[in-house]
Amino acid sequence: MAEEKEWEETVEPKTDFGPPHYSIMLHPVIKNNYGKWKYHEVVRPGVIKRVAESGDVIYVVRFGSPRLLSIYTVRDLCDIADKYSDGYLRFTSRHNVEFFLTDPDKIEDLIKEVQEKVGFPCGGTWDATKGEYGLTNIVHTQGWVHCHTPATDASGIVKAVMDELYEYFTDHKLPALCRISLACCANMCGAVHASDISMVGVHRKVPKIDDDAVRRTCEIPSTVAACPTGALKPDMKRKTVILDKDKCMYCGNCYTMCPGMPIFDPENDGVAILVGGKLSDARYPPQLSKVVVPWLPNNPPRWPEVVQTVKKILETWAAHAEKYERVAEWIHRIGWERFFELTGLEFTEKLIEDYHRTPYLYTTFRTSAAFRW
Amino acid sequence: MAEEKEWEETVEPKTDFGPPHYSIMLHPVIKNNYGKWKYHEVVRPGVIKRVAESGDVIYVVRFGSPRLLSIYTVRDLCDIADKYSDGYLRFTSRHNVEFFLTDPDKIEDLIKEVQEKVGFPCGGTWDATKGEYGLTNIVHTQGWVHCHTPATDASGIVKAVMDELYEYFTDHKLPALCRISLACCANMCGAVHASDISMVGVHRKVPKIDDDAVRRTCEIPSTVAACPTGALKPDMKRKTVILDKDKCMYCGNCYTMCPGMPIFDPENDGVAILVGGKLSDARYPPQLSKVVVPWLPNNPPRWPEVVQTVKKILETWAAHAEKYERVAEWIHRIGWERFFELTGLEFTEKLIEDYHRTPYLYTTFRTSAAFRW
Amino acid sequence: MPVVDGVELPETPLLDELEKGPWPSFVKEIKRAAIEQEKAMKAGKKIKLPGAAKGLLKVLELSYKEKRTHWKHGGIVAVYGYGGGVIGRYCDLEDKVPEVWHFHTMRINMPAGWFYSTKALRAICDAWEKWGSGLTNFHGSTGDIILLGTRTEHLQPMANALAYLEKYGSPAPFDIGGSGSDLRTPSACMGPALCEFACYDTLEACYQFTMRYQDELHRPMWPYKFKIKCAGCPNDCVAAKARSDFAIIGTWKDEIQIDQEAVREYAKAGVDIEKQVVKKCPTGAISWDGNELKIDNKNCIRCMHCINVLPKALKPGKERGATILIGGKAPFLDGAIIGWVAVPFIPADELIDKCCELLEAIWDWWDENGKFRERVGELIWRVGMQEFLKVIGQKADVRMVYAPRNNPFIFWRELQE
Amino acid sequence: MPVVDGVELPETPLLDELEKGPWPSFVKEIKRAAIEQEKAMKAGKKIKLPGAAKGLLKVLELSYKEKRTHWKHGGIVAVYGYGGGVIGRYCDLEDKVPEVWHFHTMRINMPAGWFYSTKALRAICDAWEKWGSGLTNFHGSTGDIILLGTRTEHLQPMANALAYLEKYGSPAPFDIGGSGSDLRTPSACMGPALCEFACYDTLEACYQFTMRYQDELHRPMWPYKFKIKCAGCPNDCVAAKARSDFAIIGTWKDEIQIDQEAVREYAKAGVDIEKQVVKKCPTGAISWDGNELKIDNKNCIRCMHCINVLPKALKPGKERGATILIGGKAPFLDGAIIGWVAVPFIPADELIDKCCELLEAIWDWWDENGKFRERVGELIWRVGMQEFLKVIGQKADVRMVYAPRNNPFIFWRELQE
Ligand code: SRM
Ligand code: SRM
Ligand code: SRM
Ligand code: SRM
Ligand code: SF4
Ligand code: SF4
Ligand code: SF4
Ligand code: SF4
Ligand code: SF4
Ligand code: SF4
Ligand code: SF4
Ligand code: SF4
Repeated sequence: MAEEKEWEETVEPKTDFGPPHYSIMLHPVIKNNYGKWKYHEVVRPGVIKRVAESGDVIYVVRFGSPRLLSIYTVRDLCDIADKYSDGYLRFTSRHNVEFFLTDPDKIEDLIKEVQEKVGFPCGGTWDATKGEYGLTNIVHTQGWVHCHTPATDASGIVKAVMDELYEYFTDHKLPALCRISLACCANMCGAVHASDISMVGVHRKVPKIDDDAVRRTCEIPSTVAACPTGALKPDMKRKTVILDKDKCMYCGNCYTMCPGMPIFDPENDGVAILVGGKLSDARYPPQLSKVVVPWLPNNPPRWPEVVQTVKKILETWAAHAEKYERVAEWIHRIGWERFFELTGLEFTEKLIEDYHRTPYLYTTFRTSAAFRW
Repeated sequence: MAEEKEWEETVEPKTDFGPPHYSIMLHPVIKNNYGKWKYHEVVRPGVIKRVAESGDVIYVVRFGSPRLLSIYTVRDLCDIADKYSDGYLRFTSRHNVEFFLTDPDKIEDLIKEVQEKVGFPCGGTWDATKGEYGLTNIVHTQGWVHCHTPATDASGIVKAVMDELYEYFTDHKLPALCRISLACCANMCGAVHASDISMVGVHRKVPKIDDDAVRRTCEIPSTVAACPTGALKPDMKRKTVILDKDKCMYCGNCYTMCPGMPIFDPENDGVAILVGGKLSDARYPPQLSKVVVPWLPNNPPRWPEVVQTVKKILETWAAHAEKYERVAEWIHRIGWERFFELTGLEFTEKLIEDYHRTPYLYTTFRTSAAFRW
Repeated sequence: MPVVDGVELPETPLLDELEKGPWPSFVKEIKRAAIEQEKAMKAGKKIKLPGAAKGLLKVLELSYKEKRTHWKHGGIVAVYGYGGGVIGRYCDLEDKVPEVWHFHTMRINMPAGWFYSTKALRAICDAWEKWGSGLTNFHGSTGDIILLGTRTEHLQPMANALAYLEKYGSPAPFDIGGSGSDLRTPSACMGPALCEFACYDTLEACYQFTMRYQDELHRPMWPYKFKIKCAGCPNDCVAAKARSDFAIIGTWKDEIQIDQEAVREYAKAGVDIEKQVVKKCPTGAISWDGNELKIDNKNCIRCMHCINVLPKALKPGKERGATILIGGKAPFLDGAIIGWVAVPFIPADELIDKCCELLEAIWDWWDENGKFRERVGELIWRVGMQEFLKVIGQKADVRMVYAPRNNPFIFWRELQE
Repeated sequence: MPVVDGVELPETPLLDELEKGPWPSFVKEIKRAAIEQEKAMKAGKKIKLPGAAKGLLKVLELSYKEKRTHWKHGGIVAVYGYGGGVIGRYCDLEDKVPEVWHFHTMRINMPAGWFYSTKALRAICDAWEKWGSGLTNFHGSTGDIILLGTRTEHLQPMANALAYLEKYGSPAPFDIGGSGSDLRTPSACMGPALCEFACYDTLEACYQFTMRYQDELHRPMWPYKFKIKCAGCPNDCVAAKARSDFAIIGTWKDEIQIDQEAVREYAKAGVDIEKQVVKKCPTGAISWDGNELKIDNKNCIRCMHCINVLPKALKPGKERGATILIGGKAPFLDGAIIGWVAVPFIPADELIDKCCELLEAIWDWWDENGKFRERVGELIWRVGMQEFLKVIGQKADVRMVYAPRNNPFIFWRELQE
């Protein structure tokens, strides 16, 4: 490989020139009507008609994507965009792909061609006017594909869950917006801390301290400082750290600082389920997600326990919520007592806040005798 | 005085026999219908008719009291109770006095006689059926009458406020329950931390450390440990403590532990006003009070700034609240933006939570762009 | 110097302002004690501190002028056999106002519900006329009778007088209340004595706790204070939720009892059922068709509102008992706390015994694990509800929380080697 | 060994399960890269890492079997002139799967709003086919294009290729994104490009911040990471509130614009205005008499709900701008935070400059006062909003809080000597 000197290696490095200006990436109709859109209408699941003040119309057609794409699939998408979308496309903030059509008659062809060529389903939209909602893509993270701290995989669970919830993506069957997210460890890359339903990889065993490795590879003060619960103490004599098992909550923060104390544990790692987060201001203020299942086992390749729990929650909510009532709002109306009853999930002591650093510690405690039986 | 040996000094001390059993303190009608009350009806402000399952009826007549009573006034109350109430009376959890009448025709005489003899007004009740509420007594504390840490007086402000709000006590003019409380320092003896309107004595200057006195009278470790913000450090060499002015929030906790560091300061001590606390479960969950005025001056004998602020809040609320809507519920409906606008109080940076130990720290911050202009 | 009834009073121009106005005046009370006690003494009564109330007037007037307190730390003063119940207090104006150089208060355990026969009250007054300032609080905000101001040497005689108060005509003796790091005087709303809403016997419960825990009440032995308050229903007329470490809030589990005829009567009498009741139900559990009131009891959270408005027509259910809230307190050190649910429901007939079991388990644990000046609620925050539930032998219940935790930083201590 | 198109693939029985089912499969993507890259190489294309995707299949299958990751800490790897943008990654199976012993990712700054011409995309693909694994994420959850897996020695050539991407046919070059303790790649909702709700130009704002702060983006220099996200309205389609330290949320100050005729059309078309709009307004600010929709704008909190349901009839007001929320982040160390209001309103035409002023003031202060790994929100908690407001030169506004504080433990530092 090394024999040929290629220009990429020889050019003058150039820095800090920044990303391309978005304007050169816009479909001409979008560019012409930039900032002058009048309204939109949902034509069918996956297809949004956007009408500009000028009278121009563009059809945005959305497809689900696995996010992890080979460049060959990206090229396929480009071919399709060249054919239908005048050479432009975009990705959404939730990893879906969108094409822009000026001719509504081509929509069905596009959908068929995408399905055939790359197998991406059309959908992931919602229609607020009707109060009918589709499920969109799951925001997720690296997992075993690339990260060093995961307690579970990301793409695999997402695939298994979306297979099971497929019909909700391609159709508008839900009463309100519902965002599902996944993060493979408590670092929570993504929005699991504020999603309607979240899956989070969790460790459950203290890190195994390899004193030699600690000595070799770790800066002890910053490792100790990284522990949120003060479970670590420096052992300056032995040049390593000492761990207080009772204080550790297995976050893996120390491992990020110090490779000498790996935290993964195949049998005890797993997935926690959270619900009731939301971010829009619509109707009800933004909310953080709340843990409703402290742990489910890692059961690759299809994580049936996780999939079934997510499905159960989604479908229970869908069956009982009013129009526009997101998971948080629904629970607010029916009460957490009823949530656990209806979903059949068990409320245990693990679900009671006891992380001392969180400013929510006590605000989750019920300061009244008012509750349902 | 010492010449005569009186029995109280010579008797065998007797301990741990406890209070009298309540049953011997009950009016016979109350005793007979104990646990068998059917319903009550508010006859007029201050007078509640209670009907038992047996058909027995008792009229409970309530009077406002200054709480600080001379035994001579207590004897007067006993005389009245002997005359009207078969030798029984009670005090309420908010320091009012109640007499028990079986004959409704004597109510007016009783009211007149109490007014003449001890000057206590009849009132302090409310009528939930009609949704018409009287203001009751102010729960308060010792102040300059007896305590060593007050930042203000208690009885004096209470008297001044109740003089001004007198008509609300004797009549049912308010839309909902409203509890006013006062505590003379941040120890908050009483319920100011959960009252509709509260007054709290606050210091605003760091304690003055008298090193000699500290050495003489204080245990340094417990003084240092008492400081909630870590503003104190032991100075072991000089056997005293060192104070970090930037960390101190003038709570006086250290002074309680250590008389060597008095905190009072005539010009800077004063009164903070809190609103929106509540304890009943009725309609809306219990709430802690929130600070809306960080400081008003101590202006004895009648604290006009405090009195007028409390009155303004009460009357603004009364003018705008719906039936049953307590201060917290009213603000919940109209928003804090409107509360400050309507009351004319100023929102300043002092009202934003920054006490690091409170689990509410961040939950008071507005995590959305949703607010009123 | 103004002279009233032959008694010279100090000049108190500032305090005099507080004799004006319609609300009863505490200044009048202090003056009255000053005057009457001196008169009584002159009339030959045995009075130990005829100048105390007068001294208080002087000190207080100075406080009003200088805008500061003149009271100092009390140190430890007590009566025989007790570690608490007296708040020692000294004046920093020893030379100027020697009458109140000592000015200790005594906390006297009131009868549950603050019910009195005049015989009992008069007896207390007679004893305090003799041994104290003649000034009182009916009551302190924990609930005690507060006897305001006496000297160290009169504490024991006064305690003795109270212990044998029958000799003064009281139907029963009175005992000292709590102070310091001990169980504080438990208190209760009037409950079944007068109120149709009471879901358990608040007075009896309060009495029982007080009697069973006399030792804990009288001898400070813990990391900090501990308070018990008994409210007969969720209206919480004794402010238990915010003011007691252990709040017992009456409630029920089954269906609200409805007398439909009485509802219709209320409606006829002018109550707007739709607006005043239906619309105000926090969970929308009520409906009213002009004839019948229906309650969806599965959805009712027992907030009491509808019952409060229609006391003749609605009643708590028949399966009664109480919810225990733990941890209520004022702001030091970790901020004010309204107590939270520790036990969602205890049936009324098991309540007192079960509470005693809980209390004893909690005290043992707190005593062993609590830091100096750490209230039990703060200890629970520090170590977590998982630990506390083990202590009280309760299973977790969703009714303990408004919402589950929002982070997955969960302890799995049972899995560690 | 299965052979596809002449390419040998490893046995991956577990992963193969994830090729089944209707949702597009990431396993298929990895296999496709493995196959196509090898094919391309065989066809004579210059491909540096033909075995990388295959290697990933092996490692991943092992992870699925053993239920653990096989990736190790990356150490610091970078490209010339940059301190971030590359996540170093090594495999702990060096001997078994040398193809992915190095498997670093590159974060590439996407165009604002994730809009692309196919020319640009193809150029990226061509470069990555040559210098990397052929695997990508469109996009990472911060918003970057993620190029998934290459060796240290190919990082610089790939960066060079992106810097001169016009040579591959792109209309513009692509630059590296953020990682480490620096400004992270700012992102924006599609905003005015497609959405009628946008209250300011999210794409331009995002672009401007990115360009003005290239140094901050490319050279880690702070206590920890810092994220900026631009949402055009309170719907927050870019999850800015929870995922950025500095969230710019479009909003308006005046009255919602109403087209009454369009409301009536919606009603005719079957929208239940009462149920879907009026009843769902969180402040009860809307009324509808079957003909006219009235909004009490004093009471409106701009939650967007009514506008969302009736996009043709309702529009944000004309006085547009944005609210700045500060401090949003994931749970380490002090718990997850949704950002809170730092500046209630900045008019749209002053927005970019004003934000830059704010950002610079905040960074200076945070850089000086922040602890190692302390996000800006945590620093503000630690020192208090009083201090922070001074830094950003803002007056306190009730819109910054849901409620005032509940304790009077207020700092009066200005009064101390
Ligand atoms: C007398 C009384 C106020 C009154 O005028 O009614 C009172 C007076 C004092 N309280 Fe209190 N507290 C009184 C009820 C309360 C209450 C209310 C209650 O019990 O329902 C509270 C709030 C509830 C609670 O316990 O948290 C209360 C919370 C405090 C605190 C703060 C405790 C905390 O955890 O935050 C202190 C500070 C301390 O303990 O050092 C305190 C300390 C004090 C001291 C002992 C001051 C001190 O630090 O030495 C006061 C002695 C005053 C004096 O000179 O007599 N007092 N104190 C109340 C007791 C009378 C009685 O026995 O009936
Ligand atoms: C006498 C007293 C109990 C005692 O043992 O001493 C009492 C007595 C009654 N309360 Fe109370 N409450 C008493 C203190 C309280 C307190 C405690 C406090 O103020 O410190 C509360 C909690 C306050 C809070 O939430 O902050 C309290 C919250 C209520 C409520 C709830 C009202 C609400 O809308 O939140 C009711 C129900 C109602 O009447 O609407 C209630 C109802 C009642 C009823 C109607 C109960 C009944 O059926 O008899 C009683 C007569 C009320 C009246 O005056 O018209 N009582 N009540 C207390 C009177 C104090 C006084 O002199 O004014
Ligand atoms: C790649 C990406 C996940 C993904 O698959 O999309 C990612 C991956 C990592 N994140 Fe993240 N984070 C990614 C977006 C996020 C987000 C979401 C966002 O930016 O919108 C968050 C939550 C928001 C926030 O910043 O708080 C996030 C919160 C974290 C945290 C926790 C920070 C905290 O304050 O709580 C860490 C831990 C750390 O910094 O040590 C973290 C650390 C990491 C590291 C660097 C692991 C580590 O400790 O070394 C991961 C490298 C994985 C790998 O092998 O490539 N990552 N990380 C995302 C970046 C892609 C991109 O540039 O577009
Ligand atoms: C394309 C996208 C923006 C982008 O720049 O990529 C987008 C586009 C639209 N959003 Fe969004 N939202 C997008 C992510 C989000 C997010 C962020 C997220 O999910 O991470 C949120 C916040 C979620 C949350 O609160 O947790 C979000 C909350 C909303 C809402 C609020 C709904 C609610 O009831 O809470 C609306 C309003 C509505 O439609 O009801 C909304 C409305 C819309 C509208 C109708 C705006 C418009 O007028 O065009 C767009 C089309 C929606 C549709 O599919 O029918 N969009 N939207 C994002 C689509 C992601 C996807 O592929 O599915
Ligand atoms: S969530 Fe954790 S394991 Fe997953 S990519 Fe982020 S840091 Fe890595
Ligand atoms: S895993 Fe987390 S809690 Fe445990 S020692 Fe490491 S940093 Fe501390
Ligand atoms: S509130 Fe403070 S000053 Fe007042 S009595 Fe209680 S401890 Fe003393
Ligand atoms: S007054 Fe309070 S904050 Fe200040 S030093 Fe004393 S205990 Fe600490
Ligand atoms: S708390 Fe309930 S039972 Fe007790 S007095 Fe109040 S209303 Fe009656
Ligand atoms: S008690 Fe409260 S929650 Fe229950 S039905 Fe009555 S008003 Fe509704
Ligand atoms: S945040 Fe608002 S402006 Fe941006 S895409 Fe979503 S709805 Fe449109
Ligand atoms: S934007 Fe929200 S708050 Fe304002 S009127 Fe519409 S629904 Fe109501």
